[in-house]
Amino acid sequence: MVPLSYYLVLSGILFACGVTGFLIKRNIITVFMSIELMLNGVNLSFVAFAAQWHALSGQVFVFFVMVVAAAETAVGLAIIIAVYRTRETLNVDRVNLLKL
Amino acid sequence: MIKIAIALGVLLTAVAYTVWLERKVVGHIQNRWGPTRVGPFGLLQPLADGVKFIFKEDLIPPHVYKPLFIAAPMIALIFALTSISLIPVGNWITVFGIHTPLEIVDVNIGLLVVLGITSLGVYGVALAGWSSNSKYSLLGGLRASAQMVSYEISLGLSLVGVLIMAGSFSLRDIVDAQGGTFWGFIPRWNIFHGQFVAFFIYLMAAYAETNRIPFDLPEAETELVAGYHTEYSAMKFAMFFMAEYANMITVACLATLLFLGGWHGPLFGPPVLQAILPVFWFVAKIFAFLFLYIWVRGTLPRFRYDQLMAFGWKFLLPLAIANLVITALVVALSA
Amino acid sequence: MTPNLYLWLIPVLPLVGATVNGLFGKRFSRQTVLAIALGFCGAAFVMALWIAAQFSSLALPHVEKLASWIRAGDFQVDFAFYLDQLSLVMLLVVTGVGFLIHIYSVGYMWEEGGFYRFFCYLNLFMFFMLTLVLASNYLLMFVGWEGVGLASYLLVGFWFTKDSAASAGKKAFIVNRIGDFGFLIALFLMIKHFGSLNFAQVFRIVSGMPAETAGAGLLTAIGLLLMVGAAGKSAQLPLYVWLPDAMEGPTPVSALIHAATMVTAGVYMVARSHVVFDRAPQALMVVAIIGTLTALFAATIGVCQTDIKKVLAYSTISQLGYMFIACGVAAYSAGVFHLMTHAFFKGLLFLAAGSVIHAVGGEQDMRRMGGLRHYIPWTFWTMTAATFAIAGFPPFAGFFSKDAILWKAFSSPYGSWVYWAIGVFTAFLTSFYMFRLWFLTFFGEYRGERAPGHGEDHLQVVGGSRAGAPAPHEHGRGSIHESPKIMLIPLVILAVLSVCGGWVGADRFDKFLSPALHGGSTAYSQEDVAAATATPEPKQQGGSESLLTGISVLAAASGLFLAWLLYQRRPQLPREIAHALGGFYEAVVHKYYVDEIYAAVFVKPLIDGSTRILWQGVDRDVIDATLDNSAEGAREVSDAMRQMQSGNLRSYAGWIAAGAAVVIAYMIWTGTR
Amino acid sequence: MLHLLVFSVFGLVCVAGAVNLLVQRHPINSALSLVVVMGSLAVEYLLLGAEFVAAVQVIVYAGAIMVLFVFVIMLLNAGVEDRSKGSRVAMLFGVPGVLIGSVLVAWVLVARSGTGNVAVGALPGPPKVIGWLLFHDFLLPFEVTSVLVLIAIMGAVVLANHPGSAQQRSTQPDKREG
Repeated sequence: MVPLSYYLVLSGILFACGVTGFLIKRNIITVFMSIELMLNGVNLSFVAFAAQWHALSGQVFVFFVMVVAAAETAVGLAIIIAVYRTRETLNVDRVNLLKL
Repeated sequence: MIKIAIALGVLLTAVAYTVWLERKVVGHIQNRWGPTRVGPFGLLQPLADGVKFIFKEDLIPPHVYKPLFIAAPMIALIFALTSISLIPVGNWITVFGIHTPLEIVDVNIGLLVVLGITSLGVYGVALAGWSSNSKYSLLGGLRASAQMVSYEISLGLSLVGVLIMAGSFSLRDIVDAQGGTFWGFIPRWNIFHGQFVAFFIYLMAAYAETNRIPFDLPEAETELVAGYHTEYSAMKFAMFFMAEYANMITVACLATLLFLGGWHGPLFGPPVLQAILPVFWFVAKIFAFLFLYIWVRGTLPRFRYDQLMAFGWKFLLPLAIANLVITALVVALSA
Repeated sequence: MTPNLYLWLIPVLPLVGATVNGLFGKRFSRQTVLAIALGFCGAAFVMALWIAAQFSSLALPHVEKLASWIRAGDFQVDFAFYLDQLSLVMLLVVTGVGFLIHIYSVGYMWEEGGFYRFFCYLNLFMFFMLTLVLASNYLLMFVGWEGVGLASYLLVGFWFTKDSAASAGKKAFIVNRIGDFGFLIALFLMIKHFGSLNFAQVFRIVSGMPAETAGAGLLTAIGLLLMVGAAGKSAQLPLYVWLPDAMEGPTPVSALIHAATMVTAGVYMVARSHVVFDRAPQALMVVAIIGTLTALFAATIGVCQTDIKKVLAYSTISQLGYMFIACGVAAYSAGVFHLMTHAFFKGLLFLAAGSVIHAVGGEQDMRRMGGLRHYIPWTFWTMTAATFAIAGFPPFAGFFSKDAILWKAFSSPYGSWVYWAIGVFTAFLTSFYMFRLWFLTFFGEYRGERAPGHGEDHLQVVGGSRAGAPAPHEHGRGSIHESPKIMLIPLVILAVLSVCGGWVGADRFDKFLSPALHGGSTAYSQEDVAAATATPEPKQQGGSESLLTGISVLAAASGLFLAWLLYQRRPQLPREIAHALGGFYEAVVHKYYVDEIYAAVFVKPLIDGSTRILWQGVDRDVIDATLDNSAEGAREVSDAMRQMQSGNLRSYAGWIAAGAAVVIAYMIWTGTR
Repeated sequence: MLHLLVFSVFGLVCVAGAVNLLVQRHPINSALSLVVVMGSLAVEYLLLGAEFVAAVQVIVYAGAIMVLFVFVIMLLNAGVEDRSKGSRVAMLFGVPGVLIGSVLVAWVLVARSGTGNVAVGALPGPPKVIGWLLFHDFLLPFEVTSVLVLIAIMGAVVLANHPGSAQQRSTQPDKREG
């Protein structure tokens, strides 16, 4: 019997790592990955709460989050490729002009 | 734990002898004998290969991303082997007083887990391709992973038809659903039970998944030397080789479970015999499937990469979806 | 039904003259301008005479309503004209003297530029003065009051090219406005408490009030405020400074405005609202005090003035002081009588002075004149008549009216011997400076450059600042010459009036005015009637009155003798006296530095205050500052925000994270609260 | 007890993976560490009884999305991330800030929600029920997400289309217009 709060703490930590990664990392892809990490953190808390209140809808939400994440990844990576092609670099700091 | 050991042992020998089988069959197809020197009918050939692989010099080229280079084959092998654990070989048997189902783990979403693991298999290939730091291997790795990812979808969809019929993810339930016969003599296997198209799609996707002949592009000798495992030597190459064949066997098992009715078959003879017969039937079907594998390998030419991708996305996927819709319709109407 | 006298026609005639001259004057030749101006003014004079002729048959007071002007709830003001004895006298004085001055100024202004403009202003002035006099309510009177102020501004500043003239005009107008301010507040009080401004209603309410009771405070206030207005208009002590400077205007202007009509408006107003003043003894006392002080003060300054017109200006102030003494002691009829006689001889004095200046080619400084009696005999004789009249020698008009005032000052229940004593001393001073002027101008030898024979230029014994620049238009024609006939005729007429004007006699004049001043509505309180009866008593004490008269004549004679002694017999004496008096003399010469004091006390702080406080302080620092700062603030804020759009992805990420953190914190905070 | 043990083990694995994602300099390593995190999360879901979610997590996240990431990393072959000097301010405020923040959050969570604890396999129902729920209660979101995915696919295709054509357009714009 694991108290719910442990799950929440874990998801909190994941989320925190995601945020710090999002802030610190220079490589766009890594930034992107930390976003995925954040989403996973959220998923965990979803499922945890769903489990606690025995409500299946929590899980369904996880699916939707996944779908969105997938869509986002697809588009994001496409953009990254486009950025790389024109900028020859993935370093976030150099990609600062509005016109790609 | 014993079961795991037994299963592992069986699998490895099976892998070895599939290799042997494949070389014999291809040889015969190409009108030559295949391995005959080592042991009667070359039966010991796999053993010889194994020894060869072990003693060969395991050279690691420079500028290679060392950690991943070593890890890649392991990942591939691990995932290939773990998927076997979920496959129920036979029905309940009582051996030495232990009443256990003939499978290592019974999970009510077995099929999904298997799918998950096969999808993880891609990493092995991709990382291998990338870490060996050469153009050929990189391209091979990319192609292989792209191929595997895209065919995974059609594989998944083809299975859904079966799931709808069976109503559950658990492999055992699916097999049980295939018990009994139609009008006395046609067994109620899914292949006949309205899922023939699905079987066909599954076949194609399976070949692609394991990078076998028609979809053999990643290791195509002519273009990419050995594809992603060009840089690998000895033991690591052996691992990849074994992983590949293990995947083949897993896919074969799945096929039998889902489409060929698992261990269902006519049962006759004394109870001891009846206990063993399901296992026999199961092995026989796998053997048939593998034979089909090898047979196809021997005959069909290789796809060009764009043909391969086009076939995968433009033909196989829509077919799978159509099949899915039809089966859903049928099930909904009949229920 | 009282016959319709078309009273409104009297003021309207000069108005029509003024507009015609004003609008089309430039195109008319001088003759036509002249004809229009004189014609309309004369018509008004004839109308006045026609009304005077049938006056006895009228039921007084005769009110004619022309049109309604303001109708706000129960407060009504309309264009209505009020005729009674007092306004008739004023009417005759204004139109008569005005008409004579019109004729005179034809000669005087003949060579001047802006001929039509001058006459247009004169007619305009007549219109406003007549409106003031004939108004039946305070508001219409106030219209006239302001109009007259405006006309005086225009006329004083007639030679607006001359800087001193323009500033004198401004000064006159502003000081009058200060007086009008007091007058206005009085009107407001009346509206608030009496609900109306019509003379009839106001006087009925006031007389209805029990005397010396609750109303006292109010009536005193109104009285004092009216006094302020009168002081402003009639140049009494605090607000007299504008009159001497108003001499910048052409002499006929001074004659008309500063001798005969405008300045008397104050006296007329006080006389008209005698009902209010009767109920406010304190106000009356204040009026009397101001009157005496002004008389004395102006007389002392007049003594040492060297500019002929300045002397006359101060003498006007002093005489007005006399009239206010009369009003102050509730002897309104005496005041009005003196007003009439004063109009005659002071108008004559100014016109004569004008012809003297005209003769000597614009020279106004007495020290440059002398011995002119041979050159301009007519002016000399008319001026002599006026001088004797103002000094108060028996046969002349001045004696009767001044003596009446002095007697009333002594005998009236409100008066006291102090007024009388100062009055007599002022009379002595008046006769002294008048004869000083007389001797300096007409006797001794000629001291100006203009004279054919006498080239040398004596530095006159008496110091004193040169008053005003010489008239801008030299009169050419070298020698001193008598004024043309057109100027002399009015002088002669006025001389005759100032001689026999007095014969009317104070008592008969008093009886003539009494219905207007004392009779009026029957509701006059008992006390008021008593005051009326008090005046005829002097008959019994005939003796003391003749004694006082004797004393005043003696004062006049001693004034003459002293002037003769100082300026005729031993001309060097004045210089010695001047040295003896030293500082005091300097102060008097410089008009007690009153102008400088006013400037320092009022004008300078006002200007500095407005610049430093209003302009720099409020306008720049407050208003502009707020605008600029807000703009500055907006720019800074936007600048700060601009940093955020740096294009650096990681900074965006940082902002997003910060935002998310805040939201989470808020959620937690609300959650856990 | 087993449940708690398994939870803590895989929790630690998760955290280690996440931290590794931050620490690693080469994206490929961080990608793999992310796969590890997802795997351990899948196990966590199993602990919570949500097998179907775990399976989907493995298949979708680990199997598909991360493959995409690895794929792109391999494709672009971007070099090792150059380590910036790490401004002192960031270190000074960042690290302690994050620590304090997480401690605070953890404390709040632990203190506040000591309500329920979760049993193994608590979630009822085989995937069938989830399927039923998905298509009944959440039909609209399901359809919307499907459209979303469609758009995403199209977007991805357009964005990543043949570099040649994109190249031409951008390099010789004037010729084309001229």
